[in-house]
Amino acid sequence: MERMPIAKAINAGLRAAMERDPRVLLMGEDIGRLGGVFRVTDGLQKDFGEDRVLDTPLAEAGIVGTALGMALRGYRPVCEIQFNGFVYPAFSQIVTQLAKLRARSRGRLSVPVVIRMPAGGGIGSVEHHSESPEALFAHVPGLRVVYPSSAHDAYWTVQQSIASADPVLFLEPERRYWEKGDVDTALAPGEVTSLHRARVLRSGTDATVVAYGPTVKLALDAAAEAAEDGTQLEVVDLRSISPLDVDTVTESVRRTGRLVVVQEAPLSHGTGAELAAQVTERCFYSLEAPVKRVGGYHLPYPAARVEEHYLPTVDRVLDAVEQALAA
Amino acid sequence: MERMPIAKAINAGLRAAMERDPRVLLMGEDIGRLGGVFRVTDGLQKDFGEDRVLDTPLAEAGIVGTALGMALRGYRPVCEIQFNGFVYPAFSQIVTQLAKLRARSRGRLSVPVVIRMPAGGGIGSVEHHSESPEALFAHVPGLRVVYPSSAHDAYWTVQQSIASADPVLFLEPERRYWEKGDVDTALAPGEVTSLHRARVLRSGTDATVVAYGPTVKLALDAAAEAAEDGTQLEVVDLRSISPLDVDTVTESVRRTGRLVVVQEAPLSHGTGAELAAQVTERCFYSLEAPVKRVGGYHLPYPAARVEEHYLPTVDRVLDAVEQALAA
Amino acid sequence: MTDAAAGPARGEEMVQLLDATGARRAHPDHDVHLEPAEALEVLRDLVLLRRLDAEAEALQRQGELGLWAGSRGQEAAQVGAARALRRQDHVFPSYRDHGFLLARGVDPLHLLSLFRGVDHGGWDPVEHGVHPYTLVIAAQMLPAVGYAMGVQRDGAVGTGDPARDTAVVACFGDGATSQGEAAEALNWAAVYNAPVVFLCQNNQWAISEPVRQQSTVPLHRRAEGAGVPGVLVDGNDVLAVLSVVRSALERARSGGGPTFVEAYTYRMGAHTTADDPGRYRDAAEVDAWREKDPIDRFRAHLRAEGVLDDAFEERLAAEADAFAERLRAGVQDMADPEPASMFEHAYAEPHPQVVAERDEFLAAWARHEQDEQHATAGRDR
Amino acid sequence: MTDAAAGPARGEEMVQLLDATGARRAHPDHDVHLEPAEALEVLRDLVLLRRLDAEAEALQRQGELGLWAGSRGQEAAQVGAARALRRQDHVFPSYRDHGFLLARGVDPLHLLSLFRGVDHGGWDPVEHGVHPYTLVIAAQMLPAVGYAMGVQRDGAVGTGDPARDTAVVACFGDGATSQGEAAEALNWAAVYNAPVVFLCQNNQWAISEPVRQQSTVPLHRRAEGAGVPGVLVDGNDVLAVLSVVRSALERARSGGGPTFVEAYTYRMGAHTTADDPGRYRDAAEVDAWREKDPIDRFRAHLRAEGVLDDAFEERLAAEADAFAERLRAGVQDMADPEPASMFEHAYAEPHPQVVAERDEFLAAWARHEQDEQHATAGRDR
Ligand SMILES: Cc1ncc(C[n+]2csc(CCOP(=O)(O)OP(=O)(O)O)c2C)c(N)n1
Ligand SMILES: Cc1ncc(C[n+]2csc(CCOP(=O)(O)OP(=O)(O)O)c2C)c(N)n1
Ligand SMILES: [Mg+2]
Ligand SMILES: [Mg+2]
Repeated sequence: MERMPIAKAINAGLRAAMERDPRVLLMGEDIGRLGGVFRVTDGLQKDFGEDRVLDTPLAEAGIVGTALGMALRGYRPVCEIQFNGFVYPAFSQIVTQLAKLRARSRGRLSVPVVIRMPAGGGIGSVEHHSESPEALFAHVPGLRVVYPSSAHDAYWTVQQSIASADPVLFLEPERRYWEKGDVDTALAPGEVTSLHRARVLRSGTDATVVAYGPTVKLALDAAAEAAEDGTQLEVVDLRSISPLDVDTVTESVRRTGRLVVVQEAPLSHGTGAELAAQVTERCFYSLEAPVKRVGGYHLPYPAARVEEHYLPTVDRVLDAVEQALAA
Repeated sequence: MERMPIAKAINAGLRAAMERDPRVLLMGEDIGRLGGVFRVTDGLQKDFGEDRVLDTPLAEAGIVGTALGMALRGYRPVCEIQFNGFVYPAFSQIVTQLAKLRARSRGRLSVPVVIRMPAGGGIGSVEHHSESPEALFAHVPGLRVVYPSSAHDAYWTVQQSIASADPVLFLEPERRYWEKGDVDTALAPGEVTSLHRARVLRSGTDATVVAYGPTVKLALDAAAEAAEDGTQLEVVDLRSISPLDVDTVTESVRRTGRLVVVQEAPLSHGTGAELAAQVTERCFYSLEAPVKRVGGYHLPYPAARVEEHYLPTVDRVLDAVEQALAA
Repeated sequence: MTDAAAGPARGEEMVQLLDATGARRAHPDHDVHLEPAEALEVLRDLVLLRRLDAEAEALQRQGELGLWAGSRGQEAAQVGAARALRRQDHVFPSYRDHGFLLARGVDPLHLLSLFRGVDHGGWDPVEHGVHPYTLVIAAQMLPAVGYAMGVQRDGAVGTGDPARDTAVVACFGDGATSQGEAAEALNWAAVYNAPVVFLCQNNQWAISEPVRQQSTVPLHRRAEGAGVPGVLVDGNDVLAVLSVVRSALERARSGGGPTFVEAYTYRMGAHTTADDPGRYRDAAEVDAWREKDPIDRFRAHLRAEGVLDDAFEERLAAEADAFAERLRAGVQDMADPEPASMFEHAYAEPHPQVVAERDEFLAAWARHEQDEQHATAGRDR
Repeated sequence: MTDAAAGPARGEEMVQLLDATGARRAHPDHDVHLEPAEALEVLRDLVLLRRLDAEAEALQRQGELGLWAGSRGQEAAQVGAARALRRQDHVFPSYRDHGFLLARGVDPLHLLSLFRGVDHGGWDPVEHGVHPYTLVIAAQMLPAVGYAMGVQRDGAVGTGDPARDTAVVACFGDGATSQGEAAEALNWAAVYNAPVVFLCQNNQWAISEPVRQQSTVPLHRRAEGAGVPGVLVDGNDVLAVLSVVRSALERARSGGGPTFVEAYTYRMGAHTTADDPGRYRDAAEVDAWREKDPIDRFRAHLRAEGVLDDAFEERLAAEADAFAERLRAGVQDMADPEPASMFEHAYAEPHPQVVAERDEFLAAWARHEQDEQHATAGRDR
């Protein structure tokens, strides 16, 4: 068991994957000498060389498109998109090529490309650095979308994503990069939670709060606060957005009868909507209240000095819980 | 009242907008001399000249990006994306620029750009010509998304979209391009249904079926078939995906107690999910069954000879209705 | 007559080894000598490719194919380039590059299945070294460069071993050069010195748009701006194309880096069977290009050289007829895919949403079959 | 010493009117004569711009700004180019082009509000003819071309009326030239002959990546590949930049079409205050460029010409101090925006989702205020 921040855990996970498999390559802007703007790839170019850690030209379509080509040649490229707002130049490669090549070739081609990117807000940054694009990828068949919330999960899920034969969008909660957690690096393969399983982080009986990535901490804080008032919230960390582990969530909701989903992304067509639809369908008779969603507002992400009002807060989560309990 | 196919109605709507306002321009690939691959812009370059109907280089980012610049200079460009699968090279311009410029400039800049594209499947086409990307745009704050289903609506909504001060993604149901309908071109402005209102196309008491774009016909056919068995379905045409007219839908569901949403797009994070979440929240106590969704499967759009099995059918709609009624 | 008929811009030197009459021309950097047997094979490739096109067009008219994107007029560009390939090379074609498929031993029925709507191309990309057709303009170019970067990392460049050194070909059209991704691909290839040949078939048209609407600069010059040397070659001269592409591939394999080849040619037919070129181009232009027909030209050359005789022509005609017959029969026999097969290859590892949807689909299917049986049984009674 | 310090590639001619010591150089195509008063104004612009940078950096260190992207070293490129503008011209800046803002009369507090996180830039883009800063690399380039196409349609090109003919400037960095959108923008400008000047400040670095990682070709040559004539100018020579950009703007305004200007300069500071250049570049390189400082050079020139004296320097220093003081005070006084104001400008016309969310937000806010009051009242009792 080692204590380390999430950024460091991803770094360690990348290193482990690179040591295990010489076909694993890293590609991105400023990931080599600089070690990435968040230092997630710190030291890896020094240790693995410029042929395996590529500082690329400033072109995201280029990064993803050439990664795809390398994957066709048997490599396992891990792309870094410097900030989530800069993934869109690569969108055509992701949606029309990466997501479809396996189906297009009827299984003859594999494109095991991982696309890592910091996501979510709360770091007081300028435009385009703080958004949550997971829904855009989760809507696209052929992709997998993973969004860990803790150092331990970050360490393991990045390795599992690299090992996956399918393309994976790997979102990293940027405002939690420096939060430390215990990482059990010594687990045997069979002991690691599988990539797409949700995890119950706290048991409770009164309502289920589902969160993922940066909002998990919020959900846990809300649960702690609610407990002081005698309300027992169950907290589920989704960990994966595509596929969604709806089983774990419904199992919880069947017991609690109430569900609140917390995300940073705008609500419309978001993960909360998908969960609400699926959980309501499966638990129609055990739900005591409609699913409540807490998320970003339907606005372009605002300036940094307002973002605390834009993002979900413990208060908003508790408000939603209260409404669910009142129903 | 004139009878014309949808493609012709859009053509007439574009012509009317261009006649009314010299700042309206059309931009796209093959829209001039050829009149577009679906002939939607047929004859417009001949009548309005190459300065107002631009055959552009083959570059979608270029089309949308320069359209945005022209809008800043006071023009009202209408871009054609030849097929929905080719909008992704323009995604960065749409998501990071077009959607945000008004907010970024605190209302000082307007970018009244319309992006038209054929969408939906069922035309027996090759890859990338048959998808339904509305959810990707509806998730993005700052955009509006419109998807008419009839010639009359197509005629008017394209003009309303052009008149809108906000950027509008205008989806056209490609497999319905040649279906004829009555268009009342003589309405006074006040008589035209507003751009983002849903419309009840058929009244019924047993369940509400919500559809939009190409699935509206399916819903109407299903309702006709159900009526033979004595089931009265209410059919609502959404017409707009962002914003969603949830009021009209909930009003209907309060009466029928049941809701089925029919879309061509994959379900996950789709419009059906959003409607399910919102309607369930608002009508929790009047819903007799969970909202059912019928849509494309979570697969890259399949080859043409299988698409009839991929797309929603009348049978699948009726199955969903049956399940809703059985609950 | 429009500019496309007039040939490349003045001052642009175009590599040519056969003039329009098929007479041999000398060139300071390029030469190619084919043994008679190989020369006749080239003719055969050209003729079969054209026959494929004619047959597919007819099948589309009969409703057997959903669509067809023809290669007529561009045979020399494709056959010449394809002949320069080695076994280990890898091709990233566009949607009109049928000549490459034939040359790489792909059963053309695996191509016609795509245009019939049975699949997205039935060939094995690994076995044949030919990537699936890419329909999103220019989207194959960056993957081609990435593949070439992988080749480099495999140490399969510049070893001097002709069975090992590998090059990649990215095929695309004139219109494709306008896409941002095309520019990125050229730049990446230059920056990483990737073993890739960019083969641009400038067939003068991108659907209804002539090449002057795409660029103010000859296309091969655009590549030079990106750091990739450009060569202009007469795309209707199969020998010139073979020679130019062979040099470019050799350069790539030896570690010399990327080359951009602009094959100046012409799309003789419609963009696809869904297109109506009468709306946007003059018959005179097409007529002018008919004079430069790549097959007639090569045929005249072989006749003049005494390599080709009537007996061979007859055998070839018979072979082409048999080939066409096989295509027709094969397409007509082509079964639709099992509907449930669409669920098979979306993901390598099961995705619960897909699994659930497949189960639901199969259940509905079974219900439906039962209903049918009931209905039939009912009718029987 | 790395290649960036050595200057442009051999054989690349760079327009220079002042050498590194500030001595005047002749150039066959370029010359510029400034009256003493204007020359001193230029110096003032350079000095205030540098002071803005220093002050903002300090404010960031003190936590008053969230981030700062410095322009130190690039003053001549920005001030020289900005001075070539006419009132009616329109600028599409990147995020480091503070010199343009000052020149266009934008209150620098409207810029600092962006880096403080109060807004995304507080100036009026229409009033000042300066588009909001664009942070997505190269994303301002196509809109700039489109704006220029609008200018054409307005008939504001080639009329000969100096108050009417209009040009557009698109600013971007060396790294930006790798983006596909940059290539598209150049091509569109060429195809439509748009009145736009592409001003590339090649400051040698894109965060940690030197320009050789972006391109194998000098940047202005890339533009030529796209059909846009390229000029290389010493970006640390304010007179040369002024002259080259002035010609390019004049060409654009007169209907001559686009030009690409590569201003060869250097980013003396970190990429932003979040960056640590010590991790990737040598102090020696920075030292070498310090020798070419654009302000020292211009100052030396003005001294040599007898235009600048100590008295002016003193007045300028005092003005800069007052300017800095105003910035400091202004930033410290800058209020956070009203939280609910974020709902105001997402859409021009009401969007029900936004309306509902705003109402919910305001209700929660009111509840919250009430709770606070209750709490306070409770405490009072
Ligand atoms: C990104 C994208 N945009 C638009 C299209 C629609 N489209 C299909 S083919 C074509 C023209 C392509 O021209 P060119 O690159 O010259 O190739 P050619 O068809 O002449 O072989 C267009 C616009 C597409 N397939 N992909
Ligand atoms: C599309 C996109 N990708 C990545 C980034 C992150 N990023 C911000 S600045 C920068 C380097 C830009 O270099 P250059 O264009 O030379 O401009 P400079 O900062 O030197 O002025 C990068 C990679 C971004 N802003 N946009
Ligand atoms: Mg072409
Ligand atoms: Mg730079």
